Amino acid sequence: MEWVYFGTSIAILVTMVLAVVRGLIGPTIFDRVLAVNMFGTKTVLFLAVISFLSGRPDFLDLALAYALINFIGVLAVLLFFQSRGVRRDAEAEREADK
Amino acid sequence: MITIVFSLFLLTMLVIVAVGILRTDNLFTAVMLSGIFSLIMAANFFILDAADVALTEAVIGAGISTVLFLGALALTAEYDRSPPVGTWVPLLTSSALGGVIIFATLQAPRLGDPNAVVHKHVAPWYLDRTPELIDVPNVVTAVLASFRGYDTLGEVFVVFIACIGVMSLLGRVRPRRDSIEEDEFDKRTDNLRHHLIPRVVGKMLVPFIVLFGLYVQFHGDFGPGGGFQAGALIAAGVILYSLLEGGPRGRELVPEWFSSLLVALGAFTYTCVGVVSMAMGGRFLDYSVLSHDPVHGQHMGILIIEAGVGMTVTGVMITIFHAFSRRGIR
Amino acid sequence: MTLYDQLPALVVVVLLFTAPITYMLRLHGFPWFSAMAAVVTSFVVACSLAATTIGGETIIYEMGGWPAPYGIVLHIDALSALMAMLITGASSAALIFGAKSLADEVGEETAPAFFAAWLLCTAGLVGMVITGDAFNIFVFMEISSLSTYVLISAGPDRRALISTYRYIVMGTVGATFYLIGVGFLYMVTGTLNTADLAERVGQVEDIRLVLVAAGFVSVGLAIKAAVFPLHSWMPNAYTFAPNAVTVFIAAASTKVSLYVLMRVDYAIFQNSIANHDIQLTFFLVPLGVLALFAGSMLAIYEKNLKRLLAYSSVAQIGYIALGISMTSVAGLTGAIVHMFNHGLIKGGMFMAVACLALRYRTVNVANLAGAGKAMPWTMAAFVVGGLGLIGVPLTPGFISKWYLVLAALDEGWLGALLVAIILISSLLAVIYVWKAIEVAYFGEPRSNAVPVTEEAPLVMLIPTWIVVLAGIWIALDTSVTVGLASIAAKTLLGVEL
Amino acid sequence: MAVLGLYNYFIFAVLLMIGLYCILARTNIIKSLIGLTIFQGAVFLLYISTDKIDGGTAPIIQEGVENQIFANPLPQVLILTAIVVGISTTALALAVTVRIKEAYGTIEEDKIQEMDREL
Repeated sequence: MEWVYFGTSIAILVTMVLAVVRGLIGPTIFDRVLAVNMFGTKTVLFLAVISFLSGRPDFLDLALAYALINFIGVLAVLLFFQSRGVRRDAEAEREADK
Repeated sequence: MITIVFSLFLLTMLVIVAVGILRTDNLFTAVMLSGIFSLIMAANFFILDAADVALTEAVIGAGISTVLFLGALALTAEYDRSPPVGTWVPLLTSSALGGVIIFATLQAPRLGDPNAVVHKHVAPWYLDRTPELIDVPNVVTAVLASFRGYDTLGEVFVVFIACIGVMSLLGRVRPRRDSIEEDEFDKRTDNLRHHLIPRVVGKMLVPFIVLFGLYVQFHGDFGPGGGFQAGALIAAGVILYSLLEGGPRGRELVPEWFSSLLVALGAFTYTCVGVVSMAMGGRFLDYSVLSHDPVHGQHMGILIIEAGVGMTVTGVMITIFHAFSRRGIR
Repeated sequence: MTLYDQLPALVVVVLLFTAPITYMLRLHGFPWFSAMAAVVTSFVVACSLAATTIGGETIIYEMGGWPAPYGIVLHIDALSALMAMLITGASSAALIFGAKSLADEVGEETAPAFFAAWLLCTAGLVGMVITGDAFNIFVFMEISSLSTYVLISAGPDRRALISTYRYIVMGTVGATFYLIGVGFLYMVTGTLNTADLAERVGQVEDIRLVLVAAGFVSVGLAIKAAVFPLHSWMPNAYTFAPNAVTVFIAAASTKVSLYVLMRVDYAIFQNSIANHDIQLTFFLVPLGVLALFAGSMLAIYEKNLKRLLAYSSVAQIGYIALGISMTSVAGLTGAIVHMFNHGLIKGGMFMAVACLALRYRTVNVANLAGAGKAMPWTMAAFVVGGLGLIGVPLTPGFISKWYLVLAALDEGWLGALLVAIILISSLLAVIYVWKAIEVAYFGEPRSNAVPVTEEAPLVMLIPTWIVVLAGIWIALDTSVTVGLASIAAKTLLGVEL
Repeated sequence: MAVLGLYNYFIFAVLLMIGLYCILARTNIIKSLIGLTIFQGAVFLLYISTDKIDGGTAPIIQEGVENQIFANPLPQVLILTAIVVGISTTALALAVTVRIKEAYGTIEEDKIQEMDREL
């Protein structure tokens, strides 16, 4: 059974690398946001698999915490962009008024 | 062996991400990447058998810290416009530093070496004696709350002072914002009320996050967790509510006087436990004297001080978040 | 357990206990009062600890009842008691002195936060000197530095903010360096208790990690202590902080880092690393000498009186570093006495400057013309302090320099050179002190300057003079300071008492 | 294998270098602060690397399981403290940054230095 977990975790690690690559090269901000989100999800999975691999499935609640935090992070980013978008619109309007 | 393979993967990623942070001039990207940095770090802590630290790093490093950085970015600037300064001195300093460390650690014990000195001296004592002296399964909690409870007291005061500092720096609202237009502008931008899906899903999650926080608080003796992680999680629940419904509503849910009272009260509770144990004839923070049975006394002491820690951290994180969000948008 | 047994913990606990109360109770005038009461109580406790330890006794207090090295212990000997006295004394004097000026600068609304930060700053510094645990030093170092940032950022000028930011970055780097050093030490010894560390470091076979650990700890603490090339955060932080805060941190804060440097280097590394004294000499003597000259020169060319005194502190820290580097009883005694005496001198001088700032609304040297006539008592205090900086006989500065010179004379030709350097830098001190005095007494007031005719209020003048007179008393009766210092020096060097 | 066992320390050194370089070379305040968090994060890695023991597991005692090897709890406790200290410093520094932006209109240190020189 162990090698299944091991293989799975390696596969997850590879997807983590892919997420990092996307986060690094961008090019748009949305790529990066999605990369962070995906990376968070993969970390949750990785933790879950590792806790089975190490024989201590009681650590699953850690993964739960990660999932919750990840969600909040993404919402914070959304809010940031919303306010930035409105701010830019307002600035454009102000420019146009002048 | 497995640990080493995973470590190789994660640590290499860590360095790549760090270089990415260094190279980008978009501060938003840097903050996003530092979120990834924290997550990798946390996963790495987890495979190094540090479950409590992994939980803390994820909640504080990837969660709270990202939110704070974003809050600060919204109030300052989005791009790093540093000129290409002469990079010789920093480059030399940091390479010298790295060189010295690599030179020094060539003789260090390898990862996981059971004969390393760190595993021989103090640590076995903690592992052997905790069941008998304190009787909680989580040795990290035992060391944190009792054997090195004085450190933890200091740590509570560190977050306390950070909260005080942020409040005295950002507490007073900037006087410049008097136009109704700007208020209107704030109302449109500081919440996600118009986005149905995040709003519904998010609001459903809030009670669960708080509940989970309470679980982490009181389960800290048995599994990974404790006051710090719980405090940060509960605060994260409140922060989520404020993100969805906007700052003013968030401050209605947890008023500012309440959160700052929580901060002081938590630190006060912790110190009081110490003072009471002094009054009852023990040393400062000696919980054994709190009850007739020393082990029972330890349990009681740990429960109370962890509650104090949880209160302070919850209060601090909420207060700091509100201080940033209330500062408004230029 | 009697109250007497609990004294070692109480010196910190009183402060920690009062801080949240100060922050919670928002009554008019209460924050200052409760802070003052707590700090003075702590000072009294520190004095009684000093009285206990002056015979060479060491008090060990086990926090939480857990024995070392498993729990954290407080380790109080003559040196830590002396430092605790200096810190709490400086803190109480600055608080009482600053009652009026702080009310002006801080304001009612932020007062609870400010005074809670003040209490925690004192608690952090005291905690650092009395603890016997290497990691606990880090925790209390962070308490004191975070609260110092808060105190400095309360300054009225916007430059206070950028100075705070620079201090945060430097301070955090310094603290992290210290943490790395402790981490390496932990890797090779498996313990964090300083006494246990000292013993176990000697048994380490491969010395490389220990050496690097010593380097990290020393550099980190040198940043915190503003030892010469790493001092850049300090002058502006002192200049733009509220005046009473400057009095406190100038008197106490950098000294504590020097104390830890001394403690760690002597207690842990000196007995275990071969030739450690030579390494220490090579590390600190050049820095000390450079600090003497650079600090004095910068002070001579400085126009802002507060920054002038800050640069002078850089130079004076050079003296202390020289004393530490000599690894002899006389040198260490000189260094410890100078820490204490310089704290008194600088505290008194910054108090006088705060009085001037209250009336003149500026601390530019050129604008202080006529201060000698308008504010005779304040300027007299400043002059006495200045004489102390120079090291004129009958002032506290003379005592410590005397011991430093004595120590240097034991060191052969290098020592003779050091004596010459000490003398030259004292002459430089004459120049920068004279610069201020000349303007104040003989300068013609500028035509556009605000005429000042009033002396500083008594609530400020009396604490200033108490500090100045305490300095004179310590110069005349050296039994307490030199007595404690020489016991401390002997303990550090492991010499029989 | 011996070198791989030291890999953690090398990464620690590299991260420390990157962090310090970021602090010293960038004049943008927020960028420097991110550098500071990397710098501190590196130290967390150093400490946690010392707690690992071969065949060990997290130091939480399970009922009914005998002869388990546990990782060293002490570095974990220390780093829990250090993480909280780190976020406190960061929060305070960010608050100062916001005030700097309001007072100076920029968060580039070199520009701020110029503005102060003009006074």
